[in-house]
Amino acid sequence: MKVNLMHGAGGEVMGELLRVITNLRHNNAGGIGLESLDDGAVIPLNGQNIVFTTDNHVVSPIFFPGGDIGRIAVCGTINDLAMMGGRPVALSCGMVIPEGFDVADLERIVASMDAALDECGASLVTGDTKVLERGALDAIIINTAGIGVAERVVRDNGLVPGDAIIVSGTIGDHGIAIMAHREGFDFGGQIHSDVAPLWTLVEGALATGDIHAMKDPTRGGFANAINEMAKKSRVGVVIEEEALPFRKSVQSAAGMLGIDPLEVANEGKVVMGVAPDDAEAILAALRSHPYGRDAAIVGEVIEGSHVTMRTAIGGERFIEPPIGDPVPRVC
Amino acid sequence: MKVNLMHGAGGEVMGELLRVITNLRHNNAGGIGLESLDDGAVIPLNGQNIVFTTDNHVVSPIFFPGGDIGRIAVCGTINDLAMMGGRPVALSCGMVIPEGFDVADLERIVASMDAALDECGASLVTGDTKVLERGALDAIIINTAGIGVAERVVRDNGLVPGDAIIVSGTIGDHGIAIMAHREGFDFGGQIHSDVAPLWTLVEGALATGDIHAMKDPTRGGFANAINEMAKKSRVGVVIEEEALPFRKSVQSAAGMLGIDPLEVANEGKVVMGVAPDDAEAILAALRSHPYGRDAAIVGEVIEGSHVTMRTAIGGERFIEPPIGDPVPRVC
Amino acid sequence: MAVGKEILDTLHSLVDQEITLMHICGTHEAAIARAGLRSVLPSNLKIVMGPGCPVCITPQGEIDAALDLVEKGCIVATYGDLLRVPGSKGSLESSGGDVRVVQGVHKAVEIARNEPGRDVVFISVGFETTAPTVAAAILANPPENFSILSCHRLVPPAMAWLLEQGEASLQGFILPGHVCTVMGYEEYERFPVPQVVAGFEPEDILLGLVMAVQQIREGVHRVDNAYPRAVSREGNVKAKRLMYEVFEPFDVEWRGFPVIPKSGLRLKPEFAGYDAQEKYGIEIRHVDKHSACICDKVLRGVARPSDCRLFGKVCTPRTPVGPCMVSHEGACKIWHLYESKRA
Amino acid sequence: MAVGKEILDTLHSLVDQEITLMHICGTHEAAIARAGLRSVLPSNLKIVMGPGCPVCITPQGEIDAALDLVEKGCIVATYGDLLRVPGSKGSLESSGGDVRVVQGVHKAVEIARNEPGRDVVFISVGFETTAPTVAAAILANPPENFSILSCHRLVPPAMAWLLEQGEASLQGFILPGHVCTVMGYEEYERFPVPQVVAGFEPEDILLGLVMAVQQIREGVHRVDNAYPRAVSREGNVKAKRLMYEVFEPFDVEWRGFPVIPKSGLRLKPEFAGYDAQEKYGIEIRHVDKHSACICDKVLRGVARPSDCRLFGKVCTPRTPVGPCMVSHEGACKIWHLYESKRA
Amino acid sequence: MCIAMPAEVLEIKDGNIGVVDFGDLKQEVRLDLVDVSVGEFVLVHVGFAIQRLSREEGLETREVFRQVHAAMMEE
Amino acid sequence: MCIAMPAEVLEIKDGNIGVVDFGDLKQEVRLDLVDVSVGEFVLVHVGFAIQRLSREEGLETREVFRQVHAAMMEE
Ligand code: SF4
Ligand code: SF4
Ligand SMILES: [Mg+2]
Ligand SMILES: [Mg+2]
Ligand SMILES: [Mg+2]
Ligand SMILES: [Mg+2]
Ligand SMILES: [Mg+2]
Ligand SMILES: [Mg+2]
Ligand SMILES: [Mg+2]
Ligand SMILES: [Mg+2]
Ligand SMILES: [Mg+2]
Ligand SMILES: [Mg+2]
Repeated sequence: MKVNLMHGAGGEVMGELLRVITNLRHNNAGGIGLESLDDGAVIPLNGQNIVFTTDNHVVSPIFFPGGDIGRIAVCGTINDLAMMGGRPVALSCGMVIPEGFDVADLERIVASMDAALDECGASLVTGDTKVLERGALDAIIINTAGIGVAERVVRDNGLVPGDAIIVSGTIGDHGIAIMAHREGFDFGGQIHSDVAPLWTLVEGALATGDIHAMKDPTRGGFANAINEMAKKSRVGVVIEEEALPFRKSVQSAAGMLGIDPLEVANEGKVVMGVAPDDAEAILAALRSHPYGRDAAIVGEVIEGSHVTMRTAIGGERFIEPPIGDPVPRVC
Repeated sequence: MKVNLMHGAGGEVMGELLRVITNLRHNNAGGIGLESLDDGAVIPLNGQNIVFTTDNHVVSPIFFPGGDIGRIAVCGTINDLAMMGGRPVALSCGMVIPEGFDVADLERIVASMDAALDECGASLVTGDTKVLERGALDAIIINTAGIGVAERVVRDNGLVPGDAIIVSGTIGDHGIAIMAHREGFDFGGQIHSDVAPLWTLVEGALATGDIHAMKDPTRGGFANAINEMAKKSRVGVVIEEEALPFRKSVQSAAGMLGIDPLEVANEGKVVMGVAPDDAEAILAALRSHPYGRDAAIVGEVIEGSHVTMRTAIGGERFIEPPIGDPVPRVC
Repeated sequence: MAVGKEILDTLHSLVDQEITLMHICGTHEAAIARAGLRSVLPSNLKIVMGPGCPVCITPQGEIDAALDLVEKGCIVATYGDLLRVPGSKGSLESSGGDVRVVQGVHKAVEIARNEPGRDVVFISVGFETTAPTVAAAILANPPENFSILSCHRLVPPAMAWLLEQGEASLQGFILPGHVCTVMGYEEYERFPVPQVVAGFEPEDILLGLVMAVQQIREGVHRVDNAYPRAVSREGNVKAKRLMYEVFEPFDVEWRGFPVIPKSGLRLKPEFAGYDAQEKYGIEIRHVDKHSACICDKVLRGVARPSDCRLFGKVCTPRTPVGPCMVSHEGACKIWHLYESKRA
Repeated sequence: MAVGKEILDTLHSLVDQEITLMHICGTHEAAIARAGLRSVLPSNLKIVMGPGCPVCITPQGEIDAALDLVEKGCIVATYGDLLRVPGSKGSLESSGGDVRVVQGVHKAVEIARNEPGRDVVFISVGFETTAPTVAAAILANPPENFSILSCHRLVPPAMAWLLEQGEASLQGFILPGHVCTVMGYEEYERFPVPQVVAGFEPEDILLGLVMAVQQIREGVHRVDNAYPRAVSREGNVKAKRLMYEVFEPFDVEWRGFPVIPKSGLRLKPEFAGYDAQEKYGIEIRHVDKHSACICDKVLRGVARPSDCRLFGKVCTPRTPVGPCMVSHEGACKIWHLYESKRA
Repeated sequence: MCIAMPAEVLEIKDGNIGVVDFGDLKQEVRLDLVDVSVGEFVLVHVGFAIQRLSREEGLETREVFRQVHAAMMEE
Repeated sequence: MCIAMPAEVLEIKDGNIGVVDFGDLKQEVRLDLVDVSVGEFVLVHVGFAIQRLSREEGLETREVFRQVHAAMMEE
């Protein structure tokens, strides 16, 4: 069998590939390991919970409205640490650069990484760089790994019936911004990626109430994240269509592109399941943070399985994890 | 300015690129940071020295006599941790896979990673996978980052005049094996990469005597590693040509290819500077380990600067860090 | 949502018999699925999907022709919809060729203008809504390195064919709102069956259903317009004129159907220079479908996806066998996504 | 190392005057540098490098011709040595074309056989050591899609030219051991200057120096052979015969030199089908050198790299200005690597 | 088939290019198939305006539904 | 120029292909330019044997130096 693009797009298909890649006997260092496929691993060291995570970042274009690959590379890992309840401490950075890449662009990327680090008190402490010959690689790839420390570890599988589902802001901003750019729709700066480091946002929420589960709705979007959380927690989730926060411009663009904004990546959002009694307080905490102003309670955890949506018209339908990256459609 | 292949090949040229990439205010988490360009960073956490390092691995061919990219990806990071005195605890793995890659090959790679982990008691606990479309990427890229714990941190800049320079075995095996394969010289299985995880070897040496500095002679080979160690330590080094251990087959191949085996990568070797009184004991400890059987004392640290070689004929010359990847030559 | 609820209440109060309606528009199917409309309809009112998804009805031979063009080194410009539709040997996405997703035909022309050294072919699929946009582009004198592979289809001939078969027990049709935006609905008045032109908001569709049920209750048939803000009886006259200036109807096969007379659009001889088939000597071959796939029946409204024995087993959204499983609007795909779990 | 030390002692005991010898072989230079030989020689014995590196003496116009072939879409097969040599617009390595490093001409022929749809051109550089291997390959009927860009040079005409200039005060020559392996040394006997054929082990070179110094002390000139295990007076007769069966001498420019009569090798007319210049209409243009680069003087033995005002400043191994800084065996590069710090 | 979205015409350039607003999102569309003025609404499909909508109906879909439903019920 | 390495001929195939040993490293080389038998030594350049070496000299370079040096000194 050959790897195809669907294998990289999240969801069930990706799961098959992950089964191959995670088929290791040495997959856990005494805490939460690779087998959990959570946002990160946990390693108990000397009485502390060390959180450890990694992501490869490839994004086209590398500079886009609202951010660039450098900001994504830092935020992607900061956010995975935060999703586990981890305060980000240190990042590594592995760059693979195609021959011919502009050094001035590299300077911009690095400055952008530094700015993102500045927002959450983490440092990039170790790195590696490879240059590949023209033709072997199209665009820069940045891997970051991160180390954090968690007072209390939060999993993505801790949803409990009755929990309120909260998203920290508008959905689909990053994915639609990128998709539009990539497919030659020139929206200029009208749609901005939401890429942002979420640690201080999450820190505030953690201090406010009981968060049962968290996940960042990146690849595969909200649809994928909520399904993964529900499936791993062995519960059902009901989402209220009318409660979902969208930016109007993103909705317009999604309509034009024929793409469901629930299925595209967010890079500055968290989906959480929280104890119902704490939901309002946590919502207020999120909304008091610049990255959480549009936070909303969008659904509820129920017994059962599947994620369904109560539509505006009163209907009910499934929210499925997407298969493959979305493609613009006209019909 | 554009990035070119020389920027990725180590040495002075790479240094220029690194100045751009490491131009960060947030580059240190309270210990040893990016600014040191050592084999890894050190983060003091709760009274422990956490060692943290990363490497991108791109190798062509991905399967070669003596190993594969999976083994290299694990060993490369294990060894960087070991070079800092760190016991490897946990690894992350970021794979970037080109569309069309054979899943059976992936299985082989993963099994090989597992086997390397097995040799040193570390686990691969977190990962990420991206699939790039055909044409955007030629070959699989594997990034690993690693966390270790060091009782005593060893730097690459601790050489002291009088130190004995030890290499843990024959030089150039990996680089010559790869180079030959890549350039279409068919040596069959006559030359094997030395790729190996060195923690237990290093652990034994650390327990035996006073190691002032360590570095693994990977990219740029022994020539690069010893120059970096000397420069950072502000000392000179004299190498005895006749003491350098080479496999005869590697020497023959290097002769045929017109390539200096001192300038190509090793993936299972360590270069160390040790207190002269401990040199013999450490040498014995290394030689008692399967990966250290050909260890040798190859030189001495002196006051001054530059790395020179006392040649067999009694002459003296510089050993310089190579510029760019070596290329086979016929004249 | 008060209006929607009101219309829905009206609908429930009106349906007092088993009624099956067919829509012939992928966008209707997508809207119905997205709003979960079927879950709130009266239980004796069924909506089935006809041959209204241009991806579903594009025969494999036309995809193969597009792949032939890729192989000849052309830049193939296409709507994203076609990207993953399987031909005999893979899809445009997996072809490894220079395939560009475009928003519309004008963007394909732009590519041809910007890369004069390359041959650019636009895979021109779509019903009457889309064909006029291509006609406008052709009439604007695109560069010589531009051409189209015309795969257009017309709705009324397919409806006529369906009605002649008489297989499906349909009480009426929901007409495709955007096709009618362009074409008006005069030409549908010849069909002796209740029909309503509907838009694409859930409320639009509910209104359309109410109107159709009313005709059935009254025992009449006519074309009602539930989408008056966009559709008039005569449609967009200018668009129709441009379309017929450039294209002419011809007999063509639909995926799942036989050759239907005058149901396709091809370039008129005077535009042969823009005809990729002529230009590159591309032949469209008939390809027999997978023996067990009942897409044809699904598209004709005489079977549901779940009647297919491949459905959800051999044929899934990831390994689609028939076209109905490929398109986002394909009946089988939508059924799989939104309905299979309910079974 | 006892032998080496013994020979070295002999050398020290023999040199009692200022002596400068020239070698004309990049491999000699590399061996001298690698062994740090200059550091152990008597201080009044100097060895300078002449035009013996085929990379250094290949004019920029020939690199440009290779780049033209890349641009025409040919597979360009070359020794690694040429990869980074700058032409007027970049190097083969940075050309982005299909450039393959090969071990020898036979591997380039193999590529042509395996990829019959592609044109394969071998950039055929080298002295008399290398030219016979190419001749053998040509005589073995390579496929039609194979050809060579002949950039070969002959040593004796360059030596003759050097001696005619009389600029450098040289007491003798160390002759290139592997050129003489093929050619023998009979044709060098006409030069009225002490000469010794030497091999490439440090001891070989030391032996050669001893023999040259002996001739100088004796006030005689002849060709001595310090490399008898590989070199005979007549050389490899078969190799010579093949070489002249395929190639014929012609007048050609060397980098740093003017046109030297009969100093190049080109394919004879009967092999024109394998001549890339003929086949692709490639012209070799003369390119003026950087005004301040004194490579020509360095190669002629009248200046040292450190005499160049660009050396180590504008011109470094990373940003080479002249060819002597490009090749591994280029005098300026070797000087930079092994000697600059000593200054 | 045929996704189409209503948009308001903000500007007309070079005769057949319109700058339209889809709702916080401006885009250029082709006007080859319609005769339209600034301030009017159009229905846009594959980058072309395919029909003109009346301004009120473009702005207030909900109200339109109400009216059509009411009218129908009165019959 | 002209890196060349001595090697021992282990086998001869198809007339002009030799399998040679460079010292723990076997390789195929072309024999077009020399007449040579198994067991003899050759000097190899760019994949071609360019000359035959006597077996003793191929094996014992050091001894060769000694002899040449000694002979020279005797003169
Ligand atoms: S489920 Fe698949 S095979 Fe069956 S009718 Fe649908 S598309 Fe055809
Ligand atoms: S240093 Fe550079 S410029 Fe000067 S002679 Fe040497 S190659 Fe030419
Ligand atoms: Mg995550
Ligand atoms: Mg991660
Ligand atoms: Mg992430
Ligand atoms: Mg590294
Ligand atoms: Mg979590
Ligand atoms: Mg290292
Ligand atoms: Mg590292
Ligand atoms: Mg490493
Ligand atoms: Mg990830
Ligand atoms: Mg160290």
